[in-house]
Amino acid sequence: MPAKSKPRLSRGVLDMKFMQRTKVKVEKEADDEQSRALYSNEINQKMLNSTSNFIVESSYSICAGLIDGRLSFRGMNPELELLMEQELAEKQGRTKPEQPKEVSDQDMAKAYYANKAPTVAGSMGKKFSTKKDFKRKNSGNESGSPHPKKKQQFKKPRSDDD
Amino acid sequence: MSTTSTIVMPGERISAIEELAKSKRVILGPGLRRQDDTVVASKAGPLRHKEPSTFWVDNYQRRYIPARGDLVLGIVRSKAGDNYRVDIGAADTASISYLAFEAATKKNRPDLNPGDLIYARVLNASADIEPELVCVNSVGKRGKLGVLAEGFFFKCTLNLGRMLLRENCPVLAALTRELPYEIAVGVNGRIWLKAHSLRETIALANAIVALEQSGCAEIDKICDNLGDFLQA
Amino acid sequence: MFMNSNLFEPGKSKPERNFVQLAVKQNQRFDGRRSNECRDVELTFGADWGTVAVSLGETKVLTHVTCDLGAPTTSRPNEGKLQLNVNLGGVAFLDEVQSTHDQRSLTLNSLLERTFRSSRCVDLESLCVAAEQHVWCIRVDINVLNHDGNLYDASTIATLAALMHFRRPDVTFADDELRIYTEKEREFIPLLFLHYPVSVTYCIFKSSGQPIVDPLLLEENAADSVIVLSFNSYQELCTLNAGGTAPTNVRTIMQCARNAATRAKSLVDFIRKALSLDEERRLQGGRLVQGLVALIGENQQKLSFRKLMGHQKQEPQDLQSEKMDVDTKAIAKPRVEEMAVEEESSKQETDAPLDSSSWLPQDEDSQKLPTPSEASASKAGKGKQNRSKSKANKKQQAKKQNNSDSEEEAKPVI
Amino acid sequence: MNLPGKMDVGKDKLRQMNCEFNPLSRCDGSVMYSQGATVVIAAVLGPIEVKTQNLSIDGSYLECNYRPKAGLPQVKERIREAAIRDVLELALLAEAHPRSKMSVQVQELEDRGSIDACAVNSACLAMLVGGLPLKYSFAAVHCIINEQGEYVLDPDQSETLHQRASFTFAFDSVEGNLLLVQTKGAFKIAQFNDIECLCRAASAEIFQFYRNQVAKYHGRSEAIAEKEEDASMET
Repeated sequence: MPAKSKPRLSRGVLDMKFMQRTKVKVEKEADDEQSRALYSNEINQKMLNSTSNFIVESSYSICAGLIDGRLSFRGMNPELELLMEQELAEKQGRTKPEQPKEVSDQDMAKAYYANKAPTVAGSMGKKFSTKKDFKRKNSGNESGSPHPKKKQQFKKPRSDDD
Repeated sequence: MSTTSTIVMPGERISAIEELAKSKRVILGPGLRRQDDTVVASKAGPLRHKEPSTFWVDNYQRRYIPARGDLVLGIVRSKAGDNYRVDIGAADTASISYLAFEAATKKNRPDLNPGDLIYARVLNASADIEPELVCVNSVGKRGKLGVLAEGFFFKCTLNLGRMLLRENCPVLAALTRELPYEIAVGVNGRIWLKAHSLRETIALANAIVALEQSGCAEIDKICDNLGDFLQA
Repeated sequence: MFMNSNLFEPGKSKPERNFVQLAVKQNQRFDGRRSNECRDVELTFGADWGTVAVSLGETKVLTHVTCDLGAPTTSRPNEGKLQLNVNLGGVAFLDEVQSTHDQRSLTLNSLLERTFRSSRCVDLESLCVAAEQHVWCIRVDINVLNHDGNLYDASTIATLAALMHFRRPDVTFADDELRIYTEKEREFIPLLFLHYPVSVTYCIFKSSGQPIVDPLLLEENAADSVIVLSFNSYQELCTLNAGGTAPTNVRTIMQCARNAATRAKSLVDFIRKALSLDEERRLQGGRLVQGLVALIGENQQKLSFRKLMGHQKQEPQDLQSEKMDVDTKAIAKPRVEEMAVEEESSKQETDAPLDSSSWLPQDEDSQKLPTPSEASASKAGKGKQNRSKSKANKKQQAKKQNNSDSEEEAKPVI
Repeated sequence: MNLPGKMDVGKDKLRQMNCEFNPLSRCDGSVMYSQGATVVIAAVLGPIEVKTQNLSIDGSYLECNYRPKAGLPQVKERIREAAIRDVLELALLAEAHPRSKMSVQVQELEDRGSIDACAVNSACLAMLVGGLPLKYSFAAVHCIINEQGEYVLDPDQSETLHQRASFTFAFDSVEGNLLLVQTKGAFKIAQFNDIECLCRAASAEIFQFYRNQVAKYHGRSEAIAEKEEDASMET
């Protein structure tokens, strides 16, 4: 504990309306302090925060992973056998065996992004692009034409030919 | 589940677990005790180890120590107020409230009278408090729990109960080949059996008890000649 | 404190009771014995005289006989004293607070008292050294080691074997100077016996008239009534102790009595044979005398009833059971239900031919007054308290049996 | 009449020990243990319900009785019982089961010398097989100085007739410190130390005997564990 006791807020300040939540906090802390002092002989500091990686488990059935003890075989008790089957199926369900796959995951990903499926590929990107990029990207689409298209300006009709 | 079956005696430090514990979390089962980072055995018997890092001592025991989540077979001893006293072979009798049964309400209470057999799950149990049982699962359905009607009931050691309850235990498989039957094995070393006829039930019970008496080394031999047990 | 759960008593839960009732009805027993077949009796004699450990199946009893000189009772100055002491509280944990405990130890104590003391089986006059001054006081300690049913038979066999095996030091009393000889100086002297009583226990169930002999703890707890008959080797009845809720007609009791008589006779012969075997071993020198160490692990020289009495165990009482066996074996391998029905009928047959002639024990008609020579012994031994067969409940029965000295002479109804 | 005992075993050797586990069916753990010709049977029951007057919230109450073969326990038996209880209380992990009772009963079957040590050893074996939580296992050894001044380890009854002094030591299996010392008769401190070392060596032999017996008894179920492995591997 710091040598001098922590600065404490006076009672008056705590009663003020806006200090409601801090008042609760301070009270709780005071209680904790008190209880810690009470039990300090038994639970000392080291025990509290020593993260020992031992877990004590006192039941055999959990340690040895025993199955439920109620079993019925060859139709002796149909209702129970039903239950057993459900349980078995559910256990099977949890550990579903991997279905054999023709295409492995990597090729799938590569193909997926390789041909840049138009609709999906840049959909998120579009949201954040400004109008300018949008125009450029659109015009960029026709970049396949010979020269990069200048920004269209109003062109005065040439006077001589009409 | 690799079983290192070295025998440990009480008071012995088990250094293997301590090294393992430095790296990752270790689960100490019954029979092992922790003395601030040394692991000491408190019971004598073979040390069992389950894959990730679970260790326990599989010692010979007849007295059941209740633990949370165990499925046990209890005999209803008496009715005290609104809960029943059930003897599960532990230090003191367990209690089960009349509401802990399927579709039990204040008005229609379960018809349970002293001497009945119930298959229940231990709700909570610790050294200081009396164990508490429950006969209904979280959804409120009875599932596999509840009162067991006729059939035959006998006591055996906890080891035998645990051996029968391992996954795909050869004994049960062998018995199934012989005849149809229904069995309820409690972790507290109690077994309830029901077969079509009385003679078969007796033969089944004898087969299981013989397994314990003769030691389980010759388990296949016993499984094979279960046939003659059943004829005897 | 609730009915404690310390000890698991088989036969206390309802499914078990119904199961045993059903099993007895179909003449099936848990360990495969027939209804009139007893478990094997094993005797192990201790290193010193008068110690014997008996194991009747799982039920184990240790009996130890000691003697010392003491003053006689004023009422009988020239007779020695015989004191029986049963302690249940030891390793068998029978003293755990249980409602059945007091009833069990009461009946056991009273049965042993009546079988050995009030039937005067040991000749007490021979124990007198000097009238009014010194007599031998024999003390028999019966320690129950394990109770798996039929504690009565185990303790009576153990007590009889220990008393017959016991040797007391020789003593001379010349002009009121007492001299006890050690084993080296004078051979020790065995006790004198007038007759050798042994008890046989039957359990009766409401579900079937057939009583079963030598019950397991499971059967004893699930039984409706228990009959304990003790016969001596001359097939005279010393005590009859019947109690419980099942109404038993006289014919069943007579049938039990007949079987018990032959069983008692074969038991006493077995004890005598075991004693002679033990005698030889002691004479051949100490090497063979293992004392109670023989209890541990397998040992070949086990004095067991089946081994010693060999196969002539099939006395006449088995005639009837053989007949029954033949029926069941004759039936090839029908479906199990049909087998049970078959047994039902075959058992009926055996009861029917029970005409009055074959009721009584073969060699001696116990109804007729015994010959005068044994009049004193057997008359006293004839303390046959024929308990009424009324529906007295067990508790009340225990109280009534305790007035063991009431010589209620009730002629059996034929 | 000599029994299997000291004759065929040297002066500083323990008599031949053998034991049989669980001869009794009613209790939680029982053992019939014999050292030479001395035979004792010990049985353990627990944790069970405790009477309210000796209930304690921080540990289990240990009830220990020693029953002689003949008659009611006299003073000699009470002393032996007290010695056994002290050693058991040290070894038992009482706080594992508070508000409960552990009952240990020892019944003497045949006393052919050094019955005290035999009783303590049988109580330890019974607790091992009964599954009671223990801090350590313990072993007791009995040794005497006969008239000629020689040390006789684990004497037979015939030798204890004229002995100068007799010692009973109990050691624990972990640090090997002394749990119980009972001496009778006159001796020098030097003799005391020699005998103490002699007994300590003998106690190691007894611990080895415990381990072998437990292994043999569990040997049966170990094979089953392996069997389980192969069985589950195959299926």
